[in-house]
Amino acid sequence: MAKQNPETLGLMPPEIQVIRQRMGREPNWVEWGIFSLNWSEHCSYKTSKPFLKMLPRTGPGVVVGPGQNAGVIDLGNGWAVAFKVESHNHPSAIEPFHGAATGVGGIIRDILSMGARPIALLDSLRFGDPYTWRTRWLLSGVVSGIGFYGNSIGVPTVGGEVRFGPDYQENPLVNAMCIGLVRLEGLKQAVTGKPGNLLILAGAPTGKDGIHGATFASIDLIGPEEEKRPNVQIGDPFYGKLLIEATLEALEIPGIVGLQDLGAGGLSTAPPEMARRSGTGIELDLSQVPLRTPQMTPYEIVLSESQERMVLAVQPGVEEQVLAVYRKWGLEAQVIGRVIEDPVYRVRFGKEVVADLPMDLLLDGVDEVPQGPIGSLSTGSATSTHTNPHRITPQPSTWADLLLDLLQDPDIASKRWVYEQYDWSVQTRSVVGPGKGDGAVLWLKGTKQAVVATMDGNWRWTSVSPYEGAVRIVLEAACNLVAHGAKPLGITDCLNFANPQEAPTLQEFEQVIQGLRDAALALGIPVVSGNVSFYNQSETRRIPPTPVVGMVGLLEDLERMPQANFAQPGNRVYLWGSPQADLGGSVYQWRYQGTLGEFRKPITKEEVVRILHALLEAIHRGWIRSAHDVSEGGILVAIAEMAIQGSYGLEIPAMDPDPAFWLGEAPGRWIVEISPRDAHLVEDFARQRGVPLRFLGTVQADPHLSLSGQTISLDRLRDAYERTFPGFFEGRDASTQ
Amino acid sequence: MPVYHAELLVYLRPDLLDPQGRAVKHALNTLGFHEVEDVRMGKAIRIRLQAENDSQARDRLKEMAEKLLTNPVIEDYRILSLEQEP
Amino acid sequence: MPVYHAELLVYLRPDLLDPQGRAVKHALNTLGFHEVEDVRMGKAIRIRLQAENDSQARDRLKEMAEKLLTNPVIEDYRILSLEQEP
Amino acid sequence: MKAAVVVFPGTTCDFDAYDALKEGVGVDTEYVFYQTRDLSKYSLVVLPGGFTYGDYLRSGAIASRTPILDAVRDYVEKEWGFVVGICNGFQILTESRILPGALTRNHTNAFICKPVGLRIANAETPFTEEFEPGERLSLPIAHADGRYVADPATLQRLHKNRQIFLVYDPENPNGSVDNIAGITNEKQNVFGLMPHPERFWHPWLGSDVGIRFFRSLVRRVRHG
Ligand SMILES: Nc1ncnc2c1ncn2[C@@H]1O[C@H](COP(=O)(O)OP(=O)(O)O)[C@@H](O)[C@H]1O
Ligand SMILES: [Mg+2]
Repeated sequence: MAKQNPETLGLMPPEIQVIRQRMGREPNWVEWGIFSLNWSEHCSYKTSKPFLKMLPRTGPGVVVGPGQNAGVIDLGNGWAVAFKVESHNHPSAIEPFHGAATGVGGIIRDILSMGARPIALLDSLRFGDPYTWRTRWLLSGVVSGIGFYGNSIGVPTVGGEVRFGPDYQENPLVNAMCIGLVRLEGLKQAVTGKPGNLLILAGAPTGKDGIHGATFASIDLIGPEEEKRPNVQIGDPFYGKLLIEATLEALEIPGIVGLQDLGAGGLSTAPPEMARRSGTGIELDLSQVPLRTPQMTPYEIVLSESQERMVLAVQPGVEEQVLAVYRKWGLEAQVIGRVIEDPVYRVRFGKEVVADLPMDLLLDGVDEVPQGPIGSLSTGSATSTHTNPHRITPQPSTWADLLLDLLQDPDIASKRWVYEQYDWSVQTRSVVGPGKGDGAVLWLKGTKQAVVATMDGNWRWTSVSPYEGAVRIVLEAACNLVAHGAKPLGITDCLNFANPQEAPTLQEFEQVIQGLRDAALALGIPVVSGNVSFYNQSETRRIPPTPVVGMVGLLEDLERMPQANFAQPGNRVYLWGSPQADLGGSVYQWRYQGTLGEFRKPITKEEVVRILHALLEAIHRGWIRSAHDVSEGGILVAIAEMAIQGSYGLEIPAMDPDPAFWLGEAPGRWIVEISPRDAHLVEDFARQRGVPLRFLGTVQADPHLSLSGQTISLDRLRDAYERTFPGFFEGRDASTQ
Repeated sequence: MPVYHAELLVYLRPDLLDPQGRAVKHALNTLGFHEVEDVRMGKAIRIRLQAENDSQARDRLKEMAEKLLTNPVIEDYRILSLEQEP
Repeated sequence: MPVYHAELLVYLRPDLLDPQGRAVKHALNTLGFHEVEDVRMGKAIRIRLQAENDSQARDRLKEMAEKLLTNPVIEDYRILSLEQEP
Repeated sequence: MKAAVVVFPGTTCDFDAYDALKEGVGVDTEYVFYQTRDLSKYSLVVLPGGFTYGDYLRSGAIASRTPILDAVRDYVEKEWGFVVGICNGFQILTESRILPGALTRNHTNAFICKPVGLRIANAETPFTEEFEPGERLSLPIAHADGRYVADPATLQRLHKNRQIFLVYDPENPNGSVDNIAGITNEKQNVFGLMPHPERFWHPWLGSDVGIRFFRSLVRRVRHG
């Protein structure tokens, strides 16, 4: 073989130098390949690790914190909830259907690796200009890909978000979150246990799929797509489903020590990670790996990213039993290696040793490579867009027209076109599914309890201020859970950023982490899992800092859950929380001014948390008939959504003419509905707790909104709200950009 | 303008996993068709279009294939037939 | 035993609505391919199988089509090609 | 009585059918793996929804060619009890010709998941006895291939024998001919429907109207 340059695998010259030095010899090509994956940003978190350490990771309920395949939090009833988010941005940009589908498959297997049964998916999506052909292609491909995988595998997609911003044109974001349930005693981790244990590879046979996928996720999307041809993988949700059932059945066998899914990097990364947690070595024999494509080289086998595979570490003696379960389900399973004392990752093909690497160098050596200070990084040439190319002028002049127009904004408009393509009701837990409330409410069968989950991000906020925006996003997610009466338990975060080798990006990254940290600390909840996606940038454009927060909470009593829509005529409707909000970073500002603006002042986290806890208590006392978090589009849109979801109208007698009151955005505000009978009690309670409470209007049987005397029928509002997404795909010629 | 009838075939690239083909092959084998060694599933697309002549029709079909009908990242295609309507 | 490569095409019967074809036609038209008048989407199936000879291979393919590969209530099929591996 | 919920590779609604029968209706229920050849001990066999074999080739096609379908055919012929196919189960029953017609791609060309309006078109079948004639109800659908089609002669027979027991009303979400959502065979011991009654088995899930279908069958089994 001609001498090849390891730089072609994505390794940096200083990294290559450290490897050569520490190895004391020239690694062979298989070894370079294994290094390149383990040391890729995607697998090693080499750039982000020092920052991620700032996040609060522990707390009373935390059973498993970051560092495992998913975080796990105790629900207090013998069950625990496992959850994590993952990005599949780069593959989805070139093949939206399969890119998104395999992303869903990957995050489901992360949850499965904890021994948990996956019970729900959420998806957070970002696209560029919705009026272009490319965005339609991406949007429809991504949504059908997520639906294809999630629906087929029988895990409901119960919520999520879709937002548009000019800088996502070349770099769409596809973040998927999965939630699983596990009995505390059935919890598993990705460990190898003692030397002598055996490693089983189970699932689909290995093919030449996605070799170097992780490296691909760690570079900019620049240049002709032709070069990316080999890197897309095709997933098979049918095998994914078999893998869930077979694995959960196999885990009943005593003697299974640990397991891990094969994700980015395949066999080159998963077994060493398991060994690290147990302080052991590993010896694999690639000749035992079941192949889909005959005659694969050792290099290809060890680097393959074929989907729907797991590695299990088992005590000797139980392997036949485990293999039998997988085979019963029609899957491949084979003992491919064993746990050894020697701290090395040794890979054989039959008798021949094809790689022999010291575990500590492989896993942690990358941390020894000097990373220059932020100041030494390039400033980069790609920029972000801060003006809206689709600004609407002039702004509609009446409240009624303004509301009808705002409801059509792609970020506010109904996402029905998306979520009706997802099976959100399978597994019969979805008390509140997509489109109905602020979060998804998932019944814990056999109890009155529910797990409530949401995903939130807001690129406008983080563009105005990465730190302050991140704070607000975390609080916003908590407010969504509280609207359903759920107490927030924990966070998973997906950090989508541009190129970290450019100073502005790394600075934003640091500020966002600080914001996430401060907000999580204020709420008193941990960040138990997460994912980082860098290099979301093209030659000219970089995405805005886009942290996406997944949050999970517990609702104690489903019977006390407030509705999401107005419940009864005659009830009084209030704003619960501060009347002050920001036009800076709001949809209103972006849509009609075409700019992002500024925040007036930082949010007082402690105050939001206090108001939030007071609302939880009011819900617990049974006072709140319906509740909805005020988010994009402000109070005006929140009220309209509560009316549209049901069949009752609302009369607001006199409207404060200040647009900031009706259209401003800030977390810590809800619309709540209270029966006249409880009104005094609640007003007193709010006063005692220092919760600002402002009366807005009265629910009426007549299906109209009445705004300072102007009335609009709910049907007209619904029509405006529902029209936007179907409109993307109807006729209107799009530029083919 | 003359009317043409065309037929295009689109398959996943041969090195990529074809989950459908895999499932169909297994099913055929279990149904007793043990002689089946491999199955690949693709799309057949019949298109009726107007064009000035044969070569224009072919050019447009190629354009369609590249812009919409296939994703070259994962798929290969071929124009199986192109005939003018009598 | 000789190895054969066969290709089958399966389409919905012409009297049945083909929503996929309709969607593709609509997309082609909006993309500027106004000359497209109709699109029908079908399945292309490539099968590699062993057989004594041409006619046995053909018989077995027919059997496969009838037993599994097509649903005669809604579909028609044709064997596009059958060739012995050189 | 005992009910069976059949599990194929790729079945996804087995747990829901089980919960609906066991918790919702209170019937002794067991999962049955698709390799089973004998169903005689069950009074009710449910083929639940899902994506058997990935729904590759055609929805339900590969599952309908597995040996358990011979057992189902035998069970139906000997009238040992009732068979209910829901969603993918319905597709398996038409693919295996146990029920007539076929289920093809929704006219919207998309997967659709939402509750839809329905009307009981025949309240005299063992599956619908708990309903009033013409009663309206809502059940979730979740499918991409739910558009029922059949040739004119078959349709005529279905109407004449009142085999159409459930229709979409007012909106037809998938383009099914004559708004057909559910049909039975001539002997009225096999039922196929695209909507998911088992998903509406508890008020917290939106409604518990779904269990009335199963209760109808249970009453028939218990009281003849
Ligand atoms: N990509 C998606 N997948 C599933 N559900 C979605 C998606 N996007 C939006 N939804 C659902 O649509 C509803 C409205 O979305 P959104 O306006 O983002 O909610 P919120 O105001 O709570 O942020 C929510 O119930 C949400 O879960
Ligand atoms: Mg909203």
